[in-house]
Amino acid sequence: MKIRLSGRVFLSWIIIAGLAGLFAGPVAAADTIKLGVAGSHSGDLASYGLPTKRAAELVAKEFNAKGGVLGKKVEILSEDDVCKPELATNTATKLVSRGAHVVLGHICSGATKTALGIYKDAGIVTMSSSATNPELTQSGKYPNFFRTIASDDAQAKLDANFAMDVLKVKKIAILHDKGDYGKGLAEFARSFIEASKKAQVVVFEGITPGAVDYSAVVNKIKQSGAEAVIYGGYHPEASSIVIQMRKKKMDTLFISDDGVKDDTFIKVAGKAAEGVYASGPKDTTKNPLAIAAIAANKSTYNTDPGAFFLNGYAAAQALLNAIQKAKSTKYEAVAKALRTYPVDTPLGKIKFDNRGDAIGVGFSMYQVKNGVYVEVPVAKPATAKKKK
Amino acid sequence: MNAFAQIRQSLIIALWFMFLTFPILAVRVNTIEKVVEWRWPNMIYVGIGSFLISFVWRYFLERKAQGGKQGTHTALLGEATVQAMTVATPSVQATTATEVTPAGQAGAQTAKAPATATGKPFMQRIMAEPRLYRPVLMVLSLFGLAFPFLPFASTYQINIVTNALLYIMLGLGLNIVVGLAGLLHLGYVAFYAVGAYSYALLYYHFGIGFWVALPIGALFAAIFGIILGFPVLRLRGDYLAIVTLGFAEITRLVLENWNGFSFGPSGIAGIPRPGLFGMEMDLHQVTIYIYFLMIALCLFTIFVVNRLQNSRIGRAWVALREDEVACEAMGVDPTMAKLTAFALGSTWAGLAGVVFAAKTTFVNPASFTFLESAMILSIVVLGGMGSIVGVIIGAFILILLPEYLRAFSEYRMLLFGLIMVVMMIFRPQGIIVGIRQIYEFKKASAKEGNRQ
Amino acid sequence: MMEPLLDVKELTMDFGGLRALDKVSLQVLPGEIVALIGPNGAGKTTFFNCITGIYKPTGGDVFVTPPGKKQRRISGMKTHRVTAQGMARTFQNIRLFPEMTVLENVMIGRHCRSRVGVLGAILRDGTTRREEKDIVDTSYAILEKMGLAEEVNELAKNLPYGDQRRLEIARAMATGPFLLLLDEPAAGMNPRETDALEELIRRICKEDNIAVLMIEHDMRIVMSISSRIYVLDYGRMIAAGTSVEIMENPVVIKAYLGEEEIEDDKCS
Amino acid sequence: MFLGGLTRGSIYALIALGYTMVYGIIELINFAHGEIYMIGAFTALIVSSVLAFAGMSGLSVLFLAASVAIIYSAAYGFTVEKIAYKPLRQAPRLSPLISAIGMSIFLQNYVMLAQTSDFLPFPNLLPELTFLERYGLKIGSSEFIILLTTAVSMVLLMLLIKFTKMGKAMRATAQDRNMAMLVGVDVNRTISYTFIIGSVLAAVGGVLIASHIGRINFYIGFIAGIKAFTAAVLGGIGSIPGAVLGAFILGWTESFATGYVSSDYEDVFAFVLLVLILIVRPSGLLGRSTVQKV
Repeated sequence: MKIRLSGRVFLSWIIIAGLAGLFAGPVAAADTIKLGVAGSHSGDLASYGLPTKRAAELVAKEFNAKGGVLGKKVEILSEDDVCKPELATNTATKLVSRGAHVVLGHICSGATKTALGIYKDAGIVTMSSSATNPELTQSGKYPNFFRTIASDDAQAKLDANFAMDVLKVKKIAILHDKGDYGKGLAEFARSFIEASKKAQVVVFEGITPGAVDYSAVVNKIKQSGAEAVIYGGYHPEASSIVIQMRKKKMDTLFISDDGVKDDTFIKVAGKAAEGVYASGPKDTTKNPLAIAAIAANKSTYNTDPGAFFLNGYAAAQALLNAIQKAKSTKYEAVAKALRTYPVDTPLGKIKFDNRGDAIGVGFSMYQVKNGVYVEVPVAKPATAKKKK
Repeated sequence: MNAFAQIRQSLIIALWFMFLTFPILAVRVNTIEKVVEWRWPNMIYVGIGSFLISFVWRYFLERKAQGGKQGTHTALLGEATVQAMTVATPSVQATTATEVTPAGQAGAQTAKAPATATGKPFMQRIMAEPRLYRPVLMVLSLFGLAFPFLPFASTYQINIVTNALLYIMLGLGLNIVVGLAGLLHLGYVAFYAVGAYSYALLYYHFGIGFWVALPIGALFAAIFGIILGFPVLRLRGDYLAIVTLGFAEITRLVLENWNGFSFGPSGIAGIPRPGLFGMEMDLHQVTIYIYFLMIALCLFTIFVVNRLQNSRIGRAWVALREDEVACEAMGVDPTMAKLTAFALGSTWAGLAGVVFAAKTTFVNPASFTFLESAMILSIVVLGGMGSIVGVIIGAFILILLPEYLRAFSEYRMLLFGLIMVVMMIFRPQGIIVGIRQIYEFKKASAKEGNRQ
Repeated sequence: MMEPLLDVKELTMDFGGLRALDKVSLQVLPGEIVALIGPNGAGKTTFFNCITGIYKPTGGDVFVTPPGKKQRRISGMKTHRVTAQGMARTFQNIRLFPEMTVLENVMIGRHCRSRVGVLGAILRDGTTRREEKDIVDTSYAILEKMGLAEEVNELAKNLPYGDQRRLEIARAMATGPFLLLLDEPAAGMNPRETDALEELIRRICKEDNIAVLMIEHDMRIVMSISSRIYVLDYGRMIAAGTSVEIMENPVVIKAYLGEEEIEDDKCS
Repeated sequence: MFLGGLTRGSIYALIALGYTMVYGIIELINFAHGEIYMIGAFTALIVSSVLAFAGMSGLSVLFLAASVAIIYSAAYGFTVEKIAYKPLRQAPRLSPLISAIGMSIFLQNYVMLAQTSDFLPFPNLLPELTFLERYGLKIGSSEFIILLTTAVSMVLLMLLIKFTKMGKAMRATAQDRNMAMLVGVDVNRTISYTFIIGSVLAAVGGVLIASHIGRINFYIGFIAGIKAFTAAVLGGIGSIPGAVLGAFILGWTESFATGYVSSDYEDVFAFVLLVLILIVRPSGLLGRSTVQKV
């Protein structure tokens, strides 16, 4: 009995382990500065991840042209996590194993949270171009995390204040797409509004992406008599909601976020998009670096920059610059450098506060006018005439 | 059917598929830029592909038909598959052996029989020969033990292998429900989630550690399973499938929307990895530690499943799968049997869930979608329903291959879908056929066993 | 007179509007071999399904009296409970567990006579091993009696037809019944196999003193083996008595001559 | 909101019919059915855009797109049956189910990889009915058309099943396949027809809903499929009026629930309804409880 049992255990162990071993493959190694780039490079969120990857490659090229960093060439290690937490661990460990010195990524907050634990243990500075979840910097759980994009709460605050102070609305409906990004934003917006007491939240609802129709929700907004809708989420849902609202001859103002400040939204929603507000990263079209970066992207990849391109570009620059300044790839040194030395990026001159948020990176408000997003001043009342 | 007819038929099929795939594959419209992209090459690929495949398809269909007549399962396709995966062959031998070796429950009577039973694939007959597989096992075992310390075994390597081990556990768990008891369970991931969240929440609220959470998570999952099982298990097979699917979706949606409870889509972060007497370990060490932890858990799972399989209860499950009416008429309480299977399956999902939470240190609903269930199911289907080795191999193929062939990871789900269909049609019993217990009786024992 | 093992009182079964069984009464005494005959579609199998709890009868009562125990009402009881009471059946269209070995098929029969649960199965303690041993022995003994000892490790689906029929009986025997319900055991057998079967049934009845109630079309075996015969037609019990009485009964003759259809029993 | 429910309902009905018919005839949950609907929508999108870029417009586009979509959905339905289900007629229940799930996953990813994973805007092909203007906000023209089409196709289906030879063959096969075969019904052909008809209805649904919502992606089939199945079960799977009834009940439940309770749990309601029905009355509202044959 005893023998037989141990025999079986032994046996099975072997099979597992054996198979395990046979699958393992070799790892590359060379004396370069390894900049890991992790994010969704395939799957349904690839459009959010690839721009950052391209940006990183451009920056690397640029640095290498100038003789690299600390005299070493910059090497890009790019890994795909499809924005899935469970895959993000693999991606992260893979980067660590391949000896990445610093990591640019991840794209989605969920994946980032998963991966950060691993980078933290491995002592690797990580900088995201798009993970906006406040907890990442505010919880203090991740000292190794930096980002070149403002967090959701900042954006939510902007949206909320814009609605209350500029548009002077009293009744606000808040919608979100139940997603990490959208829902987080919506809840911050609600808490700000409720705290400020200047307006009341009459509807707070999550909508189901890809649902048969949103008329129920739209009706609800209508009945609630909300003057403005704040929507946290991405443009596909936003466009269909706006379309349905306009179809129903509702002139409720529509305020949304970065996920909606995307030209696709305007093209899809068409006429309905007119007058829609969306907050997005500060306008950098005047910034020569930005223009240069976009031009480089166009010439190299012959595509539009795409989401978070400039943030990615800035992040890559900041990281490599920090290594140069720190004269080392050691965790403490790099982190310190990031916090002390400002760096010129397409987003302007930025450095990082102790929590890891970039100082000087923020949002401004845009409105669709004749089929394009134009910046609207946040300070004085908006010129947009309220269709009342 | 003569060659000419064959070719004509294949040509027709090829044309049909070109017609079929034309709009989806050959045309792509960009409604934003208002441009149409024509991709004619695809059509050619489809044409040639379907032309060739149709031959293979027919060939195997005929094979199967003949096999059916003889009432014996032709292992040919299986062997082909196995050969194709270099790793599989030795291990196949390995555990078929474990399955042939009687679990010794029948005491003196039972002894290993030369697998002479007709209709057993040639391969498996070899496997029954200790001389043939023992040395291979030796090598493999040493390799497995040494694996994490080998030069090329980077943190990443170990990590993904651990991942595969996790899926082995899930596969074996689901195998109890689907493979043995024959209940199509499409909501398995729900119990996985229960396990993961129990650890996450227990830690978050009460700071409970991994080792305590492990059994608790399993227990919660089991309870959840029983609660779900009671009303549902009276339903017929296909309804059961859809209801479990429904339950899984409900679970996910609740996790997504009930912020107060589960922190919604932003999930719970910073879950500690399993500790070892409070020892400080760096990432690499922890990974190795988890690797061995998983190996241990897998062995435990294999051990338990194997015992159950060859027990009164295991037999009842199989009988239930084979013919529910007859099974009940033979005095087996189907509801009870189903419930046990369901509860046990859930328990393992729970265990795996806790490990998952500890391994990724983060849980959010995104990890528990229907596709996850589908993935686990296809592991079981590919490997062979009711066969432990099969599930192990299935997990390694389906989890590791996409990792290593990154280019092809895009096609992961496509492949899973395909596997389910193809396996069901050509080899429903999976790569490895679960072998039934074999008994041998010396006349003496028979006499003494005889009650007259 | 002695207590009947099986006592069916005015059993009635309706499917929607159709009345499949109409006030059917039947008794089986210890040591008896009783045959239930009747034209196709007369409701014989339905009768079996009703008394074994696969269908829930719409009316009437079914009582069993296990030897040495007192009478129990089993109408409406779940099938597996009925089997546990000591009434085992076979199926007209063979329903073995094809992917299981012959031995395992029989071992399933022992399920309701054994107790070990999940924990036992995992820990495999003394009791479990003893029980398993007992299950294996008993099952093997039964197979020997049935002359299937050679094929213990064969998959059920690979057995020749005749053996499959016998295996079904063996499986039923394994549940330790006092009454065996056989649904057309001789169907599709050649004369030689039929004789062997007849012999077998007699032995079961004598040696293990298990009473037998069987549905059968093969009049030869029915007439020679059964101590009493019931005749069912269109859901009604039209006659009952010894073989001689039945053969002379005009009603029965009419019922049989009255039907030409060769089509299968609808309830199979 | 009532109308919203009605619209949802009619869409679900169009898909649910496919499920119910297939189930009625071969007792199989055709998981891939939702995907057929999705493919219908995609084909319509592609055709209509191509035509639109070619400068065509108006009803002609609608009809061309719709008919092509219908043809293709039918073709896919037919092929799926031949590949994934026909070889498994005699196999144990589990096999065709698993194969069906496989098919569904396969088709989803096939479309995702071949086309795109993000939402595509779907042109509103349905004409604006001016005479509805005076009812103003009461009912939009797309809702109106959807309801109308659904009603018409229901009636047509009923007639087809009741009076045509094929309809009789279907009912016969659903009753008892072997008997049908004995009395000379070409079962394979009948089954193929069933799949084709189901797919056609799904395609119609696809075109309508797509131009109603105005955007589609590869995943719309899955949820819609499950909802439709829920509807079918709700009304009693195998029964055609049942499917329609169930669809409307589901539609109303959803839109009232999202309206009055909260849209946070929009999909949950459907699933809860499904689970409850299956537990309380597995045979559904109009379904006949079948006696299992032994």
